[in-house]
Amino acid sequence: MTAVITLRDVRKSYVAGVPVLQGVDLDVRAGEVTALVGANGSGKSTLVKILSGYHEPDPGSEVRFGERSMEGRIHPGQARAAGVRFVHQDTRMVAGMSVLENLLAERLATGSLRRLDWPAERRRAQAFLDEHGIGVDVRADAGSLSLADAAKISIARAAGPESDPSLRALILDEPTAALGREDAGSMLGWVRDLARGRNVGVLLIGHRLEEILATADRVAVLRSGRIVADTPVTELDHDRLVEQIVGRAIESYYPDRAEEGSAADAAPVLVVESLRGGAVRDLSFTVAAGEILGVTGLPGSGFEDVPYLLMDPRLGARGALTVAGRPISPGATPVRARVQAGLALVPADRKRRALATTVSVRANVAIPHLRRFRSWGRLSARAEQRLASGVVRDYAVSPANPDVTAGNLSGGNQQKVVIGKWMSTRPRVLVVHEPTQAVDIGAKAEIFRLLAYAAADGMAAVVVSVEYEDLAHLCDRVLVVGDGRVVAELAGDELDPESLATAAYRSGASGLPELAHLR
Amino acid sequence: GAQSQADSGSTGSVPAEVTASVTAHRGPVQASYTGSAFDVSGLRGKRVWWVTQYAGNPFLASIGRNLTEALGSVGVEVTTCDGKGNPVDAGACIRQGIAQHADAIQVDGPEPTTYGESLAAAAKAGIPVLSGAAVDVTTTPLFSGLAGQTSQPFGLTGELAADWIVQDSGGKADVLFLTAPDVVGSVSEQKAFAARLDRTCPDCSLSVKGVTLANWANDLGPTTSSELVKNPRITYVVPAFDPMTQFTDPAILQAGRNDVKVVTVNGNLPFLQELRKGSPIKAMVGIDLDALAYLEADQLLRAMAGQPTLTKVVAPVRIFDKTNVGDLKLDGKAADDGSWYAGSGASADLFARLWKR
Amino acid sequence: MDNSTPLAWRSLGYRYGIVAVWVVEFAVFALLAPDTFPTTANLTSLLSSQAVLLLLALALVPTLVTGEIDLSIAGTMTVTATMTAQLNAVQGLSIWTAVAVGLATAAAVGLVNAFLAVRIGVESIIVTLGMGTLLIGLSVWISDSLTISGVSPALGDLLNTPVLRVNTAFYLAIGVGVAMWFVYRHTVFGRGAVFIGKNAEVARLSGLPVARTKVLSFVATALLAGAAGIVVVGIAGGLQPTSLQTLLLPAFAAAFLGSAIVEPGTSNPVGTMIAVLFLATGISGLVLVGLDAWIRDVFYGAAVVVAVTVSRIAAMAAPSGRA
Amino acid sequence: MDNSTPLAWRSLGYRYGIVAVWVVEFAVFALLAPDTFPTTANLTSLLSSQAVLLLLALALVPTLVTGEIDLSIAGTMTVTATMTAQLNAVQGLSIWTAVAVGLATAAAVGLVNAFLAVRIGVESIIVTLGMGTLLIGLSVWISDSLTISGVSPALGDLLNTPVLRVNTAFYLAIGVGVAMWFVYRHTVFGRGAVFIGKNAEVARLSGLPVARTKVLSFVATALLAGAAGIVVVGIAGGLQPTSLQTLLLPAFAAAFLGSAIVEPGTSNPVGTMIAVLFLATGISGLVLVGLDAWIRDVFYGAAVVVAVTVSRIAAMAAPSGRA
Ligand SMILES: Nc1ncnc2c1ncn2[C@@H]1O[C@H](COP(=O)(O)OP(=O)(O)OP(=O)(O)O)[C@@H](O)[C@H]1O
Ligand SMILES: Nc1ncnc2c1ncn2[C@@H]1O[C@H](COP(=O)(O)OP(=O)(O)OP(=O)(O)O)[C@@H](O)[C@H]1O
Ligand SMILES: [Mg+2]
Ligand SMILES: [Mg+2]
Repeated sequence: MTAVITLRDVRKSYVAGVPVLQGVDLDVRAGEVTALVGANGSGKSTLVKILSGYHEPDPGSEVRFGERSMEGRIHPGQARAAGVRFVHQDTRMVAGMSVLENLLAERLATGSLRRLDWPAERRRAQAFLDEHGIGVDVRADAGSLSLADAAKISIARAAGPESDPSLRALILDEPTAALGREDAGSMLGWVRDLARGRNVGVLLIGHRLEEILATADRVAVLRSGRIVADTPVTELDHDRLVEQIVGRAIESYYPDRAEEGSAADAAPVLVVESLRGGAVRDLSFTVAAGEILGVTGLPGSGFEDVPYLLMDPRLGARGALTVAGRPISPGATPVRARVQAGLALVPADRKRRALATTVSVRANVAIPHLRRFRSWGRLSARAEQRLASGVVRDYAVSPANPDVTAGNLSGGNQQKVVIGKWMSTRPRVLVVHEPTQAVDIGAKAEIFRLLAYAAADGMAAVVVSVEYEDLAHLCDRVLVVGDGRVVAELAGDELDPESLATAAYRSGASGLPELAHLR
Repeated sequence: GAQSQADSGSTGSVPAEVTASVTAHRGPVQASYTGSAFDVSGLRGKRVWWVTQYAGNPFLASIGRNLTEALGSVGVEVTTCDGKGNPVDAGACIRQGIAQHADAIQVDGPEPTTYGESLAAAAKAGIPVLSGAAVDVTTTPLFSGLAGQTSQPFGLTGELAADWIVQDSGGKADVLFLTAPDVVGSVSEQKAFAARLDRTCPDCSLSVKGVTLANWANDLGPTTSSELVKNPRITYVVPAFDPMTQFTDPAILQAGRNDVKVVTVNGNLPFLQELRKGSPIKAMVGIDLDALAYLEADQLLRAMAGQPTLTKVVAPVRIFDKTNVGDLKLDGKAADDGSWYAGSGASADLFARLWKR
Repeated sequence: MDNSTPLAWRSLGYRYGIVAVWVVEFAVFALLAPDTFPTTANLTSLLSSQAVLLLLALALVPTLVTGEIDLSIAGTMTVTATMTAQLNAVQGLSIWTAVAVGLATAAAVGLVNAFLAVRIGVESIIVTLGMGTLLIGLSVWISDSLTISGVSPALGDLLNTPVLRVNTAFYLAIGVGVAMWFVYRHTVFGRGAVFIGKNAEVARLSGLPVARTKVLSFVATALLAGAAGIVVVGIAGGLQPTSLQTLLLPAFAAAFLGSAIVEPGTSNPVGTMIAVLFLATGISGLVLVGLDAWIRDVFYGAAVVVAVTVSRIAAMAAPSGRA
Repeated sequence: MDNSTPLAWRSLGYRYGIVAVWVVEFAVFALLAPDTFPTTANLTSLLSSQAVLLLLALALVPTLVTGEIDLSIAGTMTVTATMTAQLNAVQGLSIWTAVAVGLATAAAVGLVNAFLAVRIGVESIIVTLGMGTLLIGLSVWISDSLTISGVSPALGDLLNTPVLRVNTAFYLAIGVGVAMWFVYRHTVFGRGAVFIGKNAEVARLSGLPVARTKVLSFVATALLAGAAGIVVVGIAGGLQPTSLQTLLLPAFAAAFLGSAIVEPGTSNPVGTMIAVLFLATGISGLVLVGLDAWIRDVFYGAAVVVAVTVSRIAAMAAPSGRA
């Protein structure tokens, strides 16, 4: 099989003396799916951004698209001309522009003065989305899309229409991070067929190993800047792959929780009564101290709105909330009062809602703590430094320097910072939305362990996620939301991934996910 | 204020005094001065701080050049400081002058009231401050703290503009006068214009519009054309200062009015050139900037020599129109040496005789 | 929110609401000054006087669209005008050569701005602020601190010729605006520029030529500002270099007001042209009603504040509104 | 990345490089005008005349820090100055009452700006641009289009009293700047404000009082601009209301230049004060060297462009620089 992309001794260091890539050799062959896995910060996205011409590789690196070999910084045009297309890690569609224009982005790249025949483009684009079963109006504001739809559209956009013969290679950096298992499954299945059917070389990056194992033909493992293994999927199983990635075996990903019973009859710290807003029609539940409650459902069922309805008064939710005994009016009480009451939210949309990317990790971590000081009291830089270093250490953020600009961290490390930031406030109730998205297998286990630890310490947690596997293992109870209401509550022995999946699907009227309304 | 159109039907008449005044002021100026001779030998090497309201203003710039020349002739050196159009920088300039122990400070443009406090400081330091080209000194008493003042005769220029129009129109003109309400001189000019018109021309009508300095570029055009539309009988437009014509003249064309005559004041070179070319500018009341500068110099020297200053002296003015603009030598040099008024170098000679070296 | 209704049709209200306000404004003045305001004479002369501000406000659009800002337009306008006037009236070059040199100067300024803002990465609002002041200084130097007059009438004749009683300069400005509307609404380059303005990062990852587009935009802005300067020289036949700085704020007022309408949230040519004429209508009306000069500033300021606020409130109320 | 050394020690170069440039500037003028420029008299008078610009430039910091911008400062300054002067000199109120009313007016302006920009959500650059013009108009109305004179000397005496040959107004301005430095560097409010300026949404979801902070910032900006206005009245003794507009751009030049130093990328008080004095030094020097006026504009503009560009290049070279 011919290699559509050939990498030889590719090196990159953003800062002199701190190599990120230390000589990567990799082939992406036509007609097969090559997976690239590795711990957070191992350099996957960096590699992608070198291929897309966003970053320049260090001299001596060799990159070939088919036969053509690239010199120095790759011009985006060259990549496009060579038929190499990208889906970058957490790049949303651009809000304020129509989906249509977001779809046309690649075309806009030509920058010519050619006329755009809007009505025609619209028809073509609409047909294209329908072709991929994405139920979105192309004239809708892209800012109104759910992360899931956005992800699907960006993959479809990169692949282009069936008719497009120029496509040679497709590079996907954690394309399914925001998708539910089933959406992810179907999307990756489609990617796989695409590789075979159109003889395209696919480079797939991700942290969900079962997806990788199900989709890829070969799995290359990136560790400390080198490819340490490049194995046909047939010779791999989950545990061996994990070992290759983290360099050691992880005996269990999930902490063994204390007896559920004990938590359940503890006093409730979070009481939600008939919460209404967004796609949520009527939701009531309580979470006891030390309890971990899971909330899941199908995209559009409203479950992914729950975290924000709990925290953000702007969404004007109705109903009643009580956090650690303090009554909170969902649509009115300011965020700061909720934080003071002990409520903390880790949003899924990192760049927009969770992390200020232009400032240091330290500043990000310090923010929720500022309120601890008398509002005009002098800040103690030392205390702040101690706090930040603590988080960086406990969550194994790399590089382990609180003064790094947050935006320079890898996706997963950014996620760790966000979780650490909130955990360090020792909240009474922690609401997390997709806590382990983009987080590598080792860190994932670590985050779960810390959640469990905090719970054992009396914190109540609400984990909103589509990761049935994780929910089943981590939570005491899981609520399955359908059409804005609780349709099932599973706990104890009946709580396992399969029954969660079935419950979720029974709830969804049709298999076709609708739009999530609040993003 | 506008006045009644009561007997607008009757044909106007031109009072003799008007004709006389116009003819008198069309002719060349006689360089004359009431000040007595005095000794300036002791002033050689003294330093004068010249604070200009805004260095970008060609009118003031010309005064600056002439002042430097005038004082240079007796060995007094001039330092220029730009007030950048605001009282803060002007104040800073005066302070710097005081700090540098200047022997006198000349402030051209700003009204004395807008730097009253600095005057106190100067007084403490014993440095005389003189005002120029700000308020009409023929009607305004010397502001307390000032050692002297000079200016162009704002009132007179207004009256002469009125006279020319009355005569040109045979005592029957509808006039639009454009002022800059935030430049007090333009208001004095307009008041005098109105009064004169009132007295000499019962059949004339006057409407006044003000456009603040900062809005000239944006509003003078629309304001002019709108007024012309509002009152189509207007055939004379009088911008208080000739730089305004840069914006009014195009507007007059755009209003499709080539019957409108522009009469304005100052006599900056480019607008006299316009006048000669026969643009909408039909008459110009010119101010002898060379003389004005020498008057300032004279006051400064007197102040520095401990002589009493003359507080009502103003620059000579002259009416230019097609009858006499042809005789002028329209170039930069002539613009600065008074050739158009009392003759090239007239002021220099006049004061050379008064300043005993 | 309802995604099934298209961008273009939703929200007509707040996209074109200002036009309604404009009509009201017009009606009010027509009532207050019935036999002067709503006359052809008044309106045609009104339009004829707007060419310069139209061009200057339109000049802001290309940079604003790409998320940059150019505060040096007044300076660029001044230096172009001064160059042209000086070369023709004083140095005696043919007016067309002078115009060409003037525009070349403008383009050069645009390139310098672009180099500093795009290549070096200095914030454009800062670098262009400095550049503006610098250019005024240079203009005064070029003109030798004198007012320039005696520019060849050929230019004036070209720009002042009335067509349907409105001068050609106005049609020129409108023509430019319409061309820009087409570019920014219907061409690849234009939509690309808007895309870059919304999110340069994603645009760059999508392979859009961000740097190139921004450079072109700075040059376009400078050229349009230069064109405005040349229209000034042509219409006035002369120039006092320091007299044009005060056009900076009115131009921004119009451009900002324009960015709140037609395509709210994005600076756009049609909105900008409407804004210029809306404000000019007010000025002219106030003169005819015969109010004090100070009311003009109050109107100008209030118009911007109110119009933008209203369109904002409407936008929030509209189905697509997002906090 | 050299993670061991804290950011603070790295990058001293581009954070305080301007100070070096300042020293050079000083040396040059000391050479060109040895017996006038480097004299106590000159320097003290230089400082004494900077109070207004210092306050006006510092006024910009609070809004710039929170990611907003206030173009109405010149208007606020004017309306406050006019109010105070008119009430005291014309209406005969005691000067201190007049000052109080003036500042109250400023605060009110700030609240209106905040309401429109924060609650309604109009872009602050637009709403304040309009507000500025509106306020100038109002000021002219208040002053009845006349130049106000005869303000009680009590105010002037207070502000002009020399201490170590520099007037109290200067110390006042510096005092304000230092207080602001403490607030933005060492208090919760200040740090919160800075974070809000970097990413308001994250700040909001982290429980920072975003709206309240921004409102306070707008009011602070307005009050400082008002204070500048009162200093003008005090040190001038009279006022011509339309004459203060030309201070808008210099104030922004200083504030922007300041945001490129000391704490690059964030508007900050210390940098702003340094910038004001740096620029003032140049102007003063040029006057003494006796060069043409236009050179001042060129210097002013070039200083901003060069200083910011240099500090930007240095920032990129510095280890913490980002792609
Ligand atoms: N712009 C940048 N400047 C400096 N360092 C950077 C920059 N971008 C990434 N890095 C560093 O390079 C290393 C690799 O980052 P990269 O994003 O490639 O990791 P990754 O493999 O994609 O991790 P993840 O799985 O979490 O996305 C990280 O240590 C990160 O901190
Ligand atoms: N940026 C866009 N994204 C999606 N659809 C668009 C876009 N621009 C135009 N369209 C669609 O294409 C059609 C033709 O575009 P066009 O701009 O001519 O419409 P329009 O009504 O003229 O819009 P406008 O009045 O704002 O110029 C419109 O009906 C609109 O729905
Ligand atoms: Mg990554
Ligand atoms: Mg259209």
